[in-house]
Amino acid sequence: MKGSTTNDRDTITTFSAMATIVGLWWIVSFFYPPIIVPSPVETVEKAYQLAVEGQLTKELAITVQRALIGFSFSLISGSLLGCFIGSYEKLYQFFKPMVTFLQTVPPISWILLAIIWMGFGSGAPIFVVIIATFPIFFFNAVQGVRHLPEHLLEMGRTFQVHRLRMIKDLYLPSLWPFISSAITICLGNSWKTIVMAELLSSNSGVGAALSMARLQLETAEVFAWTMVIVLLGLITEHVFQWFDDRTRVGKVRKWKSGI
Amino acid sequence: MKGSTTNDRDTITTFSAMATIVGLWWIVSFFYPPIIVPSPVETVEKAYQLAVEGQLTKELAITVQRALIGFSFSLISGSLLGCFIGSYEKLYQFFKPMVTFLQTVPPISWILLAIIWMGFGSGAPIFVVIIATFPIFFFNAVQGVRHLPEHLLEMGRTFQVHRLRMIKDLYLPSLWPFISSAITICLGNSWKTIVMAELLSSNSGVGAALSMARLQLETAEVFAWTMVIVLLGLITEHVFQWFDDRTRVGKVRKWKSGI
Amino acid sequence: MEIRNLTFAYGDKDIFKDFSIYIPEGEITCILGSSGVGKTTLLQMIAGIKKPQFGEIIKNSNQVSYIFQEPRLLPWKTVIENVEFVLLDKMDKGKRRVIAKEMLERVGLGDSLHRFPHELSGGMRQRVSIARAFVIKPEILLLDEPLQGLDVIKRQEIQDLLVSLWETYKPTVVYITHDVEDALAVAYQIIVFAGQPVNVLCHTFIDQPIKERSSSPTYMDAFRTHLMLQMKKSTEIPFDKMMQMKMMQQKMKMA
Amino acid sequence: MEIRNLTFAYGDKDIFKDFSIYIPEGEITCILGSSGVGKTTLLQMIAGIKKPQFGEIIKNSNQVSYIFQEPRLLPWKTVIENVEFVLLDKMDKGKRRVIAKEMLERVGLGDSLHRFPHELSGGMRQRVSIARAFVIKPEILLLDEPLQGLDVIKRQEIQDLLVSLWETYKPTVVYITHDVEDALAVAYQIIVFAGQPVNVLCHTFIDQPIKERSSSPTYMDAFRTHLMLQMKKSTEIPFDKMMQMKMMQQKMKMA
Amino acid sequence: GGKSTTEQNSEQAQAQSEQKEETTSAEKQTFTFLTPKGAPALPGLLLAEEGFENYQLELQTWDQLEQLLAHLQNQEGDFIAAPVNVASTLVNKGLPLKLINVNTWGTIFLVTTDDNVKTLADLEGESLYISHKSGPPDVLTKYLLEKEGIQDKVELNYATPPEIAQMLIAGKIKHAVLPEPVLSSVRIKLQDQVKEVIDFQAAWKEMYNLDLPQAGIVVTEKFAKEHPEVIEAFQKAYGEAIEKMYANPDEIAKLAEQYLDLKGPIVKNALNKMVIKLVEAKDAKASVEQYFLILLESQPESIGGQLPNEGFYYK
Ligand SMILES: Nc1ncnc2c1ncn2[C@@H]1O[C@H](COP(=O)(O)OP(=O)(O)OP(=O)(O)O)[C@@H](O)[C@H]1O
Ligand SMILES: Nc1ncnc2c1ncn2[C@@H]1O[C@H](COP(=O)(O)OP(=O)(O)OP(=O)(O)O)[C@@H](O)[C@H]1O
Ligand SMILES: [Mg+2]
Ligand SMILES: [Mg+2]
Repeated sequence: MKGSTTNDRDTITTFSAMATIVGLWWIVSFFYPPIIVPSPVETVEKAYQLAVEGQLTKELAITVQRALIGFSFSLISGSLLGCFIGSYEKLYQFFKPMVTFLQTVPPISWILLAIIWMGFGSGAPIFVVIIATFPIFFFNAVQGVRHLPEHLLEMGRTFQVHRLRMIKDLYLPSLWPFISSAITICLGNSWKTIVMAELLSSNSGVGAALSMARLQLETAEVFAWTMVIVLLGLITEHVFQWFDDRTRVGKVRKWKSGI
Repeated sequence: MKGSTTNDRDTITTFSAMATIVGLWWIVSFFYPPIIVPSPVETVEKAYQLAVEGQLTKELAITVQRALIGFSFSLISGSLLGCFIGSYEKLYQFFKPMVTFLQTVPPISWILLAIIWMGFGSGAPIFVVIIATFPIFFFNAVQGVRHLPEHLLEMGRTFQVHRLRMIKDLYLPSLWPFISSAITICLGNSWKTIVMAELLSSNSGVGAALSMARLQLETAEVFAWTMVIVLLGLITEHVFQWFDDRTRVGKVRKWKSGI
Repeated sequence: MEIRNLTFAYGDKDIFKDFSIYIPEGEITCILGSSGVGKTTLLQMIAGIKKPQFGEIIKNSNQVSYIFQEPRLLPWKTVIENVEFVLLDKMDKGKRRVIAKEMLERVGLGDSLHRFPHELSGGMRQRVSIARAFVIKPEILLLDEPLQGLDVIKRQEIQDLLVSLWETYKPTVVYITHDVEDALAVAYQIIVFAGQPVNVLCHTFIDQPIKERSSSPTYMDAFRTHLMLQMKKSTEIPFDKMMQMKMMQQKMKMA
Repeated sequence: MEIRNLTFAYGDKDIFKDFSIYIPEGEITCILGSSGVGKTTLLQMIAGIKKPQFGEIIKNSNQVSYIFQEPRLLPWKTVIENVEFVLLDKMDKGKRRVIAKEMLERVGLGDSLHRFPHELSGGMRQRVSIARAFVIKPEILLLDEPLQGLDVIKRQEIQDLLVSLWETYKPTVVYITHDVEDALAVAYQIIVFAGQPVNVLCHTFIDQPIKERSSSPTYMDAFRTHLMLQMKKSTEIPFDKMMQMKMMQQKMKMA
Repeated sequence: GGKSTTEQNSEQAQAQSEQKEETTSAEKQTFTFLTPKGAPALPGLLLAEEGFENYQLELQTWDQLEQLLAHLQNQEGDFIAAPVNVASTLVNKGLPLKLINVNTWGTIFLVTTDDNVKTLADLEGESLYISHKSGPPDVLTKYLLEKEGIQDKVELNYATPPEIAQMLIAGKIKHAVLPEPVLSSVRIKLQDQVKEVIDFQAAWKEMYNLDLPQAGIVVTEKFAKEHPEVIEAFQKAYGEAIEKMYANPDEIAKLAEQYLDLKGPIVKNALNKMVIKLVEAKDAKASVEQYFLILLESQPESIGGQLPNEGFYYK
């Protein structure tokens, strides 16, 4: 009953937050020439122009597709491996340095290998997104596994509850806060990383467009692409949050009271 | 009593993990010419040479200092703000889009502003590290606050336990798994980000050296610097893990059994 | 302590509606009532954990000690640290330790001071919770089924401990229990709750001093039978009947 | 069910050492003993949650149902879903719901089917745990203080429910309680634990059928007095004396 | 290895100037020279070393466009070396700059490691790797391919210069368009294996009888107004420095290694391949405009959408 009102209020808050960001940007833009900080209006105009020319949707579609492939792959493999490896201390001790390794090698160093292995298509950017998000899913899943509610697991095992049911009703809800936190972080990370990877290694996508605009000192266009990516980030984050709040664990946030 | 043996075994596992990484690298290096993938031996030789010439320690000191400043700032401000803002749903709704914004804007777009505001010294790389790690601390702290054990807080409040004591003995241990997870992620991230930021915005530090080596196609040197950064990442991660295991919450991992 | 016109509801489920009782200061008041009637809710309102939607609770002190229905121990602290946790910061460290240790010994945990909650049995955890509540000398002592999970002998010991503490500094005790015997052993006043919203089904004063009760079994037997009957009623009386009773009571008061 | 030469220690604290008892199948066995003696540990070993370091537990079935000392409910599931959780996946959905609902009504939670655990009172949570354990028809039923937090009337109802379930399909019941009355009401065999490592302090068989017990109070009184005495002993006997007793028992067995 | 920081460069420059001060004991006015770590920086090294006339020069480097912008915004840099198309873009974006000279000519080459490829026409059906999509190398390559009539028959790929160079050396790719000095490192590694198919400078000369301008030096309008004498002195000294540089490539290679962290052999090799000569803006105008016209035609954004106005060329 009250749901919709609360939701409306949330939307208002979010919009006022975005208004604040735009306001700050506007103020900053007064102090710099457009080639350094274009104003929001110039940026939106440029974005509109890109949209009308069709470039916006074209590059965006490519980038979104790549990011989602990389993100989904990391989500699934990172979480699963994290859960599995995190349950065996020895295995974890063995794999932890490897994942830290993935995380610490600068993307620049991965790009070349990615290009050689996968060419100039979508391979390299997807690969870099995976490298950037996989460790986050992995480590969060490990933390989740380590904080599984042992007393509930014992209960389920004693009652010989079927394995699948255990996973669905016990493991997943317990892991969810950790996975959900990783998703929030990685959604943001994916967009950022894909742009950087495309910028360095690809001929298409938002990153490549951004790189071109940058080389041509089209700062307004750089900002327009950035704005597109930020909006994408905010929207996906919001959609996910909406979904998260609707999960059982999200709804029963009170379960934290540890009963 | 058993402590030291377990520790020894852990060290062995870690070393075997690193051996595996080096082994894989060696195998890969057989399939590619040194300009693309130099062998571990060539890389170590190069690193040794850099060390002898003194460049290694010099650049490394600069980079480590910058990374630590940025990391510590994010750790403190991100965790504190996350805890504070996460406790007020409205505030959180307002600030969430802003932090997501920080997280989604590609670093390239920050660099320009950072250079303008802070010049070519250490300012810009530190700024970028903060931008990259702050949101992770923030969101993990928010998750932590949302999963505080309400029943224990009620207990403490009823007994009118002093505020500082509550923070030390109740809030911190409950938040620790979340903060600790963020630290693990951000330690890795900091090293990677600082290198990228230096590569784009600075004339000193490991990133700048790496960029120079890359432009001159000194792949062995690129790998040597990368190796240095990776080692740094592994070592700091390990040290932190050691510390984490020695905290109360780490020791009493069984508290997860939710008593 | 006075509870006046209290109203409290979870969602649209009224637990208390215009509810008033008087709890004499410095005495032990026992609350009986069927499961889910609202006893814990009342205690939490007295402690300030839950806020009533209407009405007020007039306390002469805010120094509260509480044995919760669950042990609520800090999992990352040892037994003795859990007890020390509630001791004032002003007290110096050594003294804190001595006092905590002494109380733990009195509840029979002298040999488990440095173990963690997950290494304890259920009854031991409950006793840590008891020690924690007793170690401070509060003016209001709230006990939510303090003796659950304890064996007969331990129950007796803890009860004796409670009585001796009460005798030394006379706190206001509100004691929830399911066991009529426990209530009879220590209560000055016994209140039986029933219905939804809560009604006071019966309100009994026992004028016998605590020490003499065990030596006058027949006298106590009268109370026992009475209470058992009330308890039985409490689970059987449907809601509308309850309302009728309330009306009658009020009429009687008027008269 | 036979427990043979069981050895179990937490760290260097021996709980069981070369411990053997026999638990008759299809009967109700009650275990009494002071807090922290090792009752829950034994139950968890029977359930397979803890592994003995030595010795074996010979069970004729692995179909186990357990009322834990804490309710252990899934916080993100409603009352009825918590009960359904343990029902076989093979059972179709509609049937599962009907059965779960019926059992919840029998423990008096018919009006709280769709509430979450954090919306329940302590006693209500305990009853969900009871319903969950009773809803499957296991061959081994392990009860760790199932009646804690329940009022006299509810206690009686749940006890009646237990007896009626037991009479219909005769599971092997191991029932931990602190209340001698509870034990006397339903047990076929009462075992009193004491000491560390655990010793069987007394082993009493009650041959009176359950139904007839309430009508023969004097007969039961004898058991009651005996048990109370044993319980008293259990907390008083120091360890070395315990060992002497064990020796003597063994000698007597030999003879 | 070697030292590479700007701070150090400036420190060293300052240290040098301090030394000078001791000897001449006269207060010398210092100007900064902002340059990428490429061809224009090399003569600058000599000037920083010795000063010019009565002035002292301090060298600062940029390698990302953002750094250049930041410098410009903060009004750091009196003399600024930049690719001519970047200079044009800056002017067209409203930053009042004046081109005082063009000093780097023809740094772009199309190279191959395939013996069968002798001319552009042989590239039919092959894939060609180009650095900087939509930048001058891309535009010029497309322009030539179009002239040859095979623009649809060659597959074009883009990546950053180091990646292309690495893959070329590793034999992963065969044909590439690369600028100097990156190309020199390829030449050194591969020696004879790498052959020039097109020297864009030569091709340009053939087509238009003009040189192919690449980079030059700009100053702000304000600076041009206030310090004409300094500009004049700088032009002269810079031209002489170029001559000294060619006369003594070993010394310049050493300085580059020391202050710019460039590899000596690469610098020497690049010196041979790049045409470095100082042409004052007014004389270079024809070449520059021809170049801009080509860029304008196929990629107007690369010069900021239009030809720079007359005032762009310093007189
Ligand atoms: N995980 C553990 N680690 C170490 N010691 C433990 C652990 N669990 C239980 N103990 C110890 O083992 C002993 C037996 O515990 P157990 O839970 O079996 O007691 P119990 O008989 O069920 O007592 P209660 O009636 O209080 O529930 C206790 O003294 C307890 O301190
Ligand atoms: N957070 C909550 N949300 C909704 N309903 C609640 C909540 N907490 C308790 N209730 C309901 O309020 C009623 C009273 O609960 P309370 O815990 O006060 O009972 P109680 O008298 O202490 O029972 P018990 O003896 O079983 O502990 C119960 O019917 C319970 O279902
Ligand atoms: Mg209660
Ligand atoms: Mg127990």
